[in-house]
Amino acid sequence: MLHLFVIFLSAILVNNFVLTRFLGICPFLGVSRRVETALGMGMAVIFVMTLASLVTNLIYNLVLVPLNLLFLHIITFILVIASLVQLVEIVLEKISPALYRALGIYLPLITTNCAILGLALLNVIKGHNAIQAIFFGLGAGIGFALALLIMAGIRERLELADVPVALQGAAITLITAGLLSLAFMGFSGLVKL
Amino acid sequence: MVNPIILSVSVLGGLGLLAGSGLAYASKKFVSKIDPKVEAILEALPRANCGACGFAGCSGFAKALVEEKAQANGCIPGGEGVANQVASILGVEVEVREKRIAKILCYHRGASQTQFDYQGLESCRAAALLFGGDKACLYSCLGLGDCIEVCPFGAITLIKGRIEIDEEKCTGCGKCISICPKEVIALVPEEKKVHVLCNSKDKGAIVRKICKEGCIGCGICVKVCPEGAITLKDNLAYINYEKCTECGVCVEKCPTHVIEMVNG
Amino acid sequence: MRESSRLVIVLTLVCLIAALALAGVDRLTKEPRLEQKRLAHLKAIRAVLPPLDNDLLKDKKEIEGVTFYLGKKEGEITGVAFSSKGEGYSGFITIMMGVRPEDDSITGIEILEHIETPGLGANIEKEEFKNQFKEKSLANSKLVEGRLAVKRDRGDIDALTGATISSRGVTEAVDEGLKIFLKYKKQILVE
Amino acid sequence: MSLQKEFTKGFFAENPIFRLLLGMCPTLAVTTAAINGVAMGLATTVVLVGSNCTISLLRRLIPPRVRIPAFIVIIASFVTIIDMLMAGFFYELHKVLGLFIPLIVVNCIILGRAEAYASKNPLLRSLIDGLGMGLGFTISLIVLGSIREILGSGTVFGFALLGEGYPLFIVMLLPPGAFIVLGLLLGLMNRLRKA
Amino acid sequence: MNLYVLENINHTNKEQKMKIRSFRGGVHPPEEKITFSLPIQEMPLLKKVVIPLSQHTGAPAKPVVKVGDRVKRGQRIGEAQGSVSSNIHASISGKVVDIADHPHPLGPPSLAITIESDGRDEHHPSIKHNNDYFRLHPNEIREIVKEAGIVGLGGAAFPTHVKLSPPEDKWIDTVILNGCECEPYLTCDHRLMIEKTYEIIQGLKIIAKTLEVTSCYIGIEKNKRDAIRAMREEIRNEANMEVVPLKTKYPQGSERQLIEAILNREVPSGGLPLDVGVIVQNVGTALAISEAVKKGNPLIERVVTVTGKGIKNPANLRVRIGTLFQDVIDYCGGFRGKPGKMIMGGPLMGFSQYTTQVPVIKGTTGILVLPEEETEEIKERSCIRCNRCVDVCPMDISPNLIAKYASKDRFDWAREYGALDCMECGICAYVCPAKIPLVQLIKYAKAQLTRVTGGTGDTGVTGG
Amino acid sequence: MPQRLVVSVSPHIRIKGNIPRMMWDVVIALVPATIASIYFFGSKAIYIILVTTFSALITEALIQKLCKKPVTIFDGSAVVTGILLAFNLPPGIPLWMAGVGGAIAISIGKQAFGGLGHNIFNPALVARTILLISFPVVMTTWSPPRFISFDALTYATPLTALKMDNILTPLKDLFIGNVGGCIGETSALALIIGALYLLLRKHITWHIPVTFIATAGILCWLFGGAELFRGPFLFHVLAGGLLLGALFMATDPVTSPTSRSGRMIFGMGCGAITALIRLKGGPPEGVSFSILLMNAFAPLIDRFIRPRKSRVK
Ligand SMILES: Cc1cc2nc3c(=O)[nH]c(=O)nc-3n(C[C@H](O)[C@H](O)[C@H](O)COP(=O)(O)O)c2cc1C
Ligand SMILES: Cc1cc2nc3c(=O)[nH]c(=O)nc-3n(C[C@H](O)[C@H](O)[C@H](O)COP(=O)(O)O)c2cc1C
Ligand SMILES: Cc1cc2nc3c(=O)[nH]c(=O)nc-3n(C[C@H](O)[C@H](O)[C@H](O)COP(=O)(O)O)c2cc1C
Ligand SMILES: Cc1cc2nc3c(=O)[nH]c(=O)nc-3n(C[C@H](O)[C@H](O)[C@H](O)CO)c2cc1C
Ligand code: SF4
Ligand code: SF4
Ligand code: SF4
Ligand code: SF4
Ligand code: FES
Repeated sequence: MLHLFVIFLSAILVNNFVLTRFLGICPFLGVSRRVETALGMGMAVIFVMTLASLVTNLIYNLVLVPLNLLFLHIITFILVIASLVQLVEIVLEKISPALYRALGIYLPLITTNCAILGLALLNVIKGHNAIQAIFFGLGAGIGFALALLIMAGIRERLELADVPVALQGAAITLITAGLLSLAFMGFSGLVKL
Repeated sequence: MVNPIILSVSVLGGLGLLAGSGLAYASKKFVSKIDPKVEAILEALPRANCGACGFAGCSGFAKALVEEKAQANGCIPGGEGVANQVASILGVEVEVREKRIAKILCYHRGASQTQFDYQGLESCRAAALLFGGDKACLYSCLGLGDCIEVCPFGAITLIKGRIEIDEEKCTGCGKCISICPKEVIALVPEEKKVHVLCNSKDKGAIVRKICKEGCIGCGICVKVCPEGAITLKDNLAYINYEKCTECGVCVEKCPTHVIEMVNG
Repeated sequence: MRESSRLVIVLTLVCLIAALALAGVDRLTKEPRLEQKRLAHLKAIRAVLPPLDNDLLKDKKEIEGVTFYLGKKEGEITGVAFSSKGEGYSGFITIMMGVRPEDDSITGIEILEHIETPGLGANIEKEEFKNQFKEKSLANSKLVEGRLAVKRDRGDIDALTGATISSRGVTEAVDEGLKIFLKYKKQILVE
Repeated sequence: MSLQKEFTKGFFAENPIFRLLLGMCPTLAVTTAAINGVAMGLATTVVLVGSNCTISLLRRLIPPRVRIPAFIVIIASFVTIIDMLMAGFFYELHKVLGLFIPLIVVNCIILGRAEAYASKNPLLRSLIDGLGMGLGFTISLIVLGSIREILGSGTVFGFALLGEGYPLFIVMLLPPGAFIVLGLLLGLMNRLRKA
Repeated sequence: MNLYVLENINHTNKEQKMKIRSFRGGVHPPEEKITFSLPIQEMPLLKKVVIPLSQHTGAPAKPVVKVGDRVKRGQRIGEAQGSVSSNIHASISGKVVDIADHPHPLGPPSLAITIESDGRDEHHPSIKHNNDYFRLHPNEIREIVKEAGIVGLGGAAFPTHVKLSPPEDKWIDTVILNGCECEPYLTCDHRLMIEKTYEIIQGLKIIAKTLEVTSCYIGIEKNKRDAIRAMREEIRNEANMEVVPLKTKYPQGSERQLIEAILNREVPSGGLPLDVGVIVQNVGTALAISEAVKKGNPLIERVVTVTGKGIKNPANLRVRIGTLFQDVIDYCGGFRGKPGKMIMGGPLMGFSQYTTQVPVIKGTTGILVLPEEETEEIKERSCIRCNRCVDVCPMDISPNLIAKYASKDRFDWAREYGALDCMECGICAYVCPAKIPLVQLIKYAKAQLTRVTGGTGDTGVTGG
Repeated sequence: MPQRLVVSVSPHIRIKGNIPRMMWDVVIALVPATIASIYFFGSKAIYIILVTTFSALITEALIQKLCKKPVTIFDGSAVVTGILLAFNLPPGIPLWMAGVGGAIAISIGKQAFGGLGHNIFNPALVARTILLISFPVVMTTWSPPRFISFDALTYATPLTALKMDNILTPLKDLFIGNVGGCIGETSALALIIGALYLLLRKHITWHIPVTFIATAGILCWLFGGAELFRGPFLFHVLAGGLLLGALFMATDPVTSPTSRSGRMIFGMGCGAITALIRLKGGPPEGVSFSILLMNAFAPLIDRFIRPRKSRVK
């Protein structure tokens, strides 16, 4: 149990996907302009990451490993993730149109993003079992959402700031991300993996 | 152990089969729902779903484009090519007509005396809320440059305290006109050279008191214009650009030299 | 319907071709990849053992999940290499260590895996740091409560400045390793 | 556009990192040293060229609706191949770049170029486009990697540049340094472009 | 000044026993009430008055006289147009010499009627005492108030007859007389409450009768001890009236804050006092109503506090509407030193003027002249988010953010943060250490917002 | 026209205070701690303070010139940043490093975001943290204060002593400041005197300091001991940079939330993270990191906790 908690906490704070592992930087930069969007995207990411972490882990351990087809893992993961996201989209639209409107629109963004494929691959590298994969995915998703939300809050404020012209836009966003990641370094050594 | 080649081929083939049929099914099911315009734009977009446009994926961006909430050049990976394609799909066809440019109809952009010391925001729109601005002439340019900020083409500049519009850079988009609180900017045909550079609808006597360069509504230009192109309304002369032949008589005769001949 | 079936066929075909290509490349590179992995591992083992002339891949023993590699010179066991773990700053530090059976002293250590901070804890990879463990044994070291310890904890291992925790981690791994070795020494050494 | 321009556009005008802000993850993650930048850049270039060519060849055969899945499969195959080759022949580098080799699959540059360019252009142009973009990417990685390596480790491509005793800015090797240096570089590029 | 402070101290003990009520936010700027002990003086008759046709909230009045006409004091010269508007009356007898644009204290020059005095000051025959006034039907009172051109004298000049005619579906249960006079410098209401106590209470009774309400409050800041005493004395036999001493704090006199302090009711955002069953009237307005109903006098004069360090002899003056500021200032001995700013109203909400040729209008509570040294432009700096403006804002909005969004032309965001709720009381800008012109930015945002809803231009905000 | 008058929008009177005055007040409030630092660490403390301050001022002037903005180095804010940065540096730091710190604080921490009032993170702490992870050895090597009979070259701060060696420093020394640590953080007494002045001048409110210190102290008391409720409460309050951070750095108005309740959340967050890092984390001290982290949250706190009437979609 403790180990699961460590995996979870580590993925949020210590080894935050965006800020220390550099995964999913593109959507992090792209979708952090408004807090509302960041919130929607964050929720969608948490959901899909948890699900994808589990599913890819199962496929890896129950299909690829027994069949000795490890070299197909990249291609399988990406296809599985893409189909999964599509499936979630369709199912969500059917069972909860409200939720679909709130989160569904962010789903396509998630398909091709480092964070989610990275998650699947890290599960392999770390040799997680299915339960660990769930906690890892959940933690990674929450960590991503957290970083996204903080960044969106800051960027809304930065719109009012007199940022030097040359630094406006992506440049100041990256510098801010740097300082954010600096602050997150305070969590280094908090839990050990 | 089965031959790994056969195995991998069958696994991946199976996956492809599955995904393909799933997509085929989905495309049948959902095809009618999408706005054809969105669909067309989506076709043009890279569909990398990278989020660089700030929207939720390519389809979000496409929707926003159709709803005119986004700019055609918003897709970063797509670059210029995609931007052009998108623009043509959206059908923002530019009407071809004679080019018009913006002109500030105030000779010295505030030749009028000022009547008080204004303290506050450096913004024409804010300053105009206080007695209409610090100029004695109620129709004068205030010179605080809201138009400079709003011009997307950087065509307006402040030169020696006077607002100037660069005719080369101005595209006639009209943004400055809608922002100017004093309504002192107008669009004029680019090739026309003669303009009345005053906006004052005050009576001549008042204008004489407060501004050395204002139109006093004396009507001399109306009389001398051989084409009958000038009319007087609200104590101010107006040129009918269709009739004006740029002969320059009015420019010569105007007692306050408020009619200007560009490059002349 | 034609359209739909075309979708399916094309995608299946693409997948098939991809699978073929991948399987081919996999087969081609399988050997080199395994070889590399082995080599990397062997390099570390060689580094911690005294010069040897036997085939390490053959002379190894697995006892309770730990693999012991026996380094031999002219048939004589001159060193035993195995890996051990200690807790560092950000996570576990895995080391490969070699022990001389004669006096149970260390012939060398290598850092296999760690996620310590670059420039700080990561300096445990530096030779100066690793070399200080050579010739150390539980018998000839200053033990604190029966364990190897860094100077700060009144032991005699020099810690890296600013990275006491990582140094403690390596020290812990070495200490554990020495104890494991002693525990299984008999089993390891019997042929 | 001339072929030559097609080739060089990725270097500056449409540089994937500094202008298009694509593929940020590997850019930030692997550039602790210049050599990593070279390796990552070249690996990406190979995938880019390979997938661009394949897709350009197949562009008439693939129906629009399965374009994306088909492209992904193609790209993923190339990436897997590169991954296996590197593991087999450049073990050390492969270990350093680690996770980020497989992640080339989702690097937006690749799918972006495939969709925006290769699926609409003939083979030669697609090849040149891929090569140019890939090299632009590589150059940027090398620049970033060199800066971080010099300041953080005092070396470039492993050669000691600054003398012993020169203080090293370890932050440069850490995540904050990556973000900040890239941000400042972007600012510099913006300024240069204006000037 | 000293005397005044002493009086304050003497009463502190008794004060503690009274429950002092107030509202959240607000500040207590230096009071500077240098004219508090000066009795109201009558301004002598002048040669000329200029009476603007727009002196009130709502549509300007329509002139009903022509140039050359002879008019008598109290004669109607402008007729209300539309439902929210007010009649205008001649304030002296004489000849109409001009009907033209004239400088106006609140904006660009606007239409005004200039009357030259004939020196006789004859009143118009329509002005008649009504000894039976207590038998009047509410509707008759409303008609009289409307006819007399009475508007709120607290500053906003909202036509009073409109306020006295609440819509059928609104239930009014309380009238509050506003005797706060919270602005620094101003003392006209203070003097009125002492000198015209009886008439003010008469006016209050008339209002109460008109609206058929039973509970009346008179809110007075506790720094006006003598006024509280006088009012208490006057109403000692009235069961349904109460004098409520209030904390001396700006903007205690603003009606929302007054209602919150006295009744603990909150007027909803965008709502009116009548939404919570209350009508607030200034004490001067009550006096004017009493004058109109009892004596038939239309609103042709008001009390103006002429004050500030830039005035030779500060005074509380009863002034005819239309008197030029120049004449008032001359009567008070002219400027002392070089004037920097001349303000109509108090220093926190008043309007600075550029010319002494503007006339006193119905909403002129004071003429404040600040010497040059008090009007030096202060350097503006960046907002450091110290939050003082938010802490003092009685409307609980975020002036700093509204101002920031306004300065970036993001007006819809300015609205989100409450721009339209701002009553422009000015204390946010007063306390701001960065000297940001918060009120100007907010006013600007409001102006742009109303323009935007009018359908012009975009708001400069993009989606995404 | 007889007179030329000034016309502006109301209000026509303003309070006397202004931003430079506020900043210089903070400088005054830092004087007791400065004196304490010189008393305990000698002239080295003066040099460090001077170097960081001048480097901050010069950087500010240079960047403002470069960006063609008005140069505002006399508004005191860069001086505050400089002094507070110096307070966060160990006495043994090489002066060039302190200078680099000052430059980083102003360039990356402040001017990159647009200068005074626009920065998201506390500039002094940005610099201190970058220095900390860049030069960890130097930044965690402590020389002892002058009045301690201790002959070792390196000396632990109370917190490292507790964390690494399990030694509890006497409270009296902590309160007076006769302990190792950054030059400005050691004397609780001097810091409290300065903070009282700021409170009196209404430049700070009690909300952040009280919630910050209380949360950190209580959590350390709860979990900092061998068993629950056995942690050394006062020790944790007085040790390390908690007082300096809570009184002077978390209260920086620019980087903290604006509403009162927002500030209390901010303070509690800082306190909780500080305690977490102190008790469980890697770095021995968590105040800088906790303030930086909460700085990042400040915009969100402000967005969701607003004065009543401002509502955001
Ligand atoms: C961001 C950061 C990273 C750190 N990384 C390590 C590390 O990898 N290994 C380590 O032993 N200490 C690391 N530390 C330092 C520890 O927090 C602690 O201060 C140090 O181990 C104490 O050792 P000392 O007594 O030798 O200075 C790090 C500190 C920070 C702030
Ligand atoms: C459009 C409008 C309609 C109003 N209608 C009424 C009304 O029906 N009854 C009323 O008592 N007050 C009414 N008021 C007046 C306000 O309650 C208030 O007295 C006036 O705006 C001046 O308030 P102030 O001096 O506090 O600014 C109205 C005001 C406005 C702007
Ligand atoms: C900030 C502010 C301060 C005000 N101060 C006073 C005041 O001191 N006395 C007063 O009678 N009205 C004051 N008012 C006007 C009142 O809100 C309200 O409009 C008035 O009392 C209504 O009465 P009236 O219509 O008779 O003028 C103030 C309004 C505002 C917005
Ligand atoms: C109460 C108060 C505390 C301050 N604390 C800091 C601080 O911790 N760090 C800093 O760089 N500046 C501080 N400043 C100065 C100023 O706010 C700072 O330079 C801005 O963050 C720069 O925009 C403080 C100012 C005040 C009024
Ligand atoms: S916006 Fe109008 S008034 Fe202002 S400077 Fe431009 S032209 Fe003049
Ligand atoms: S805003 Fe448009 S019309 Fe005005 S000057 Fe600029 S380009 Fe011309
Ligand atoms: S925002 Fe408006 S209501 Fe609030 S204090 Fe400022 S002026 Fe007054
Ligand atoms: S009072 Fe001034 S400096 Fe303070 S928050 Fe408000 S606007 Fe900003
Ligand atoms: S490279 Fe785009 S999300 Fe990682």
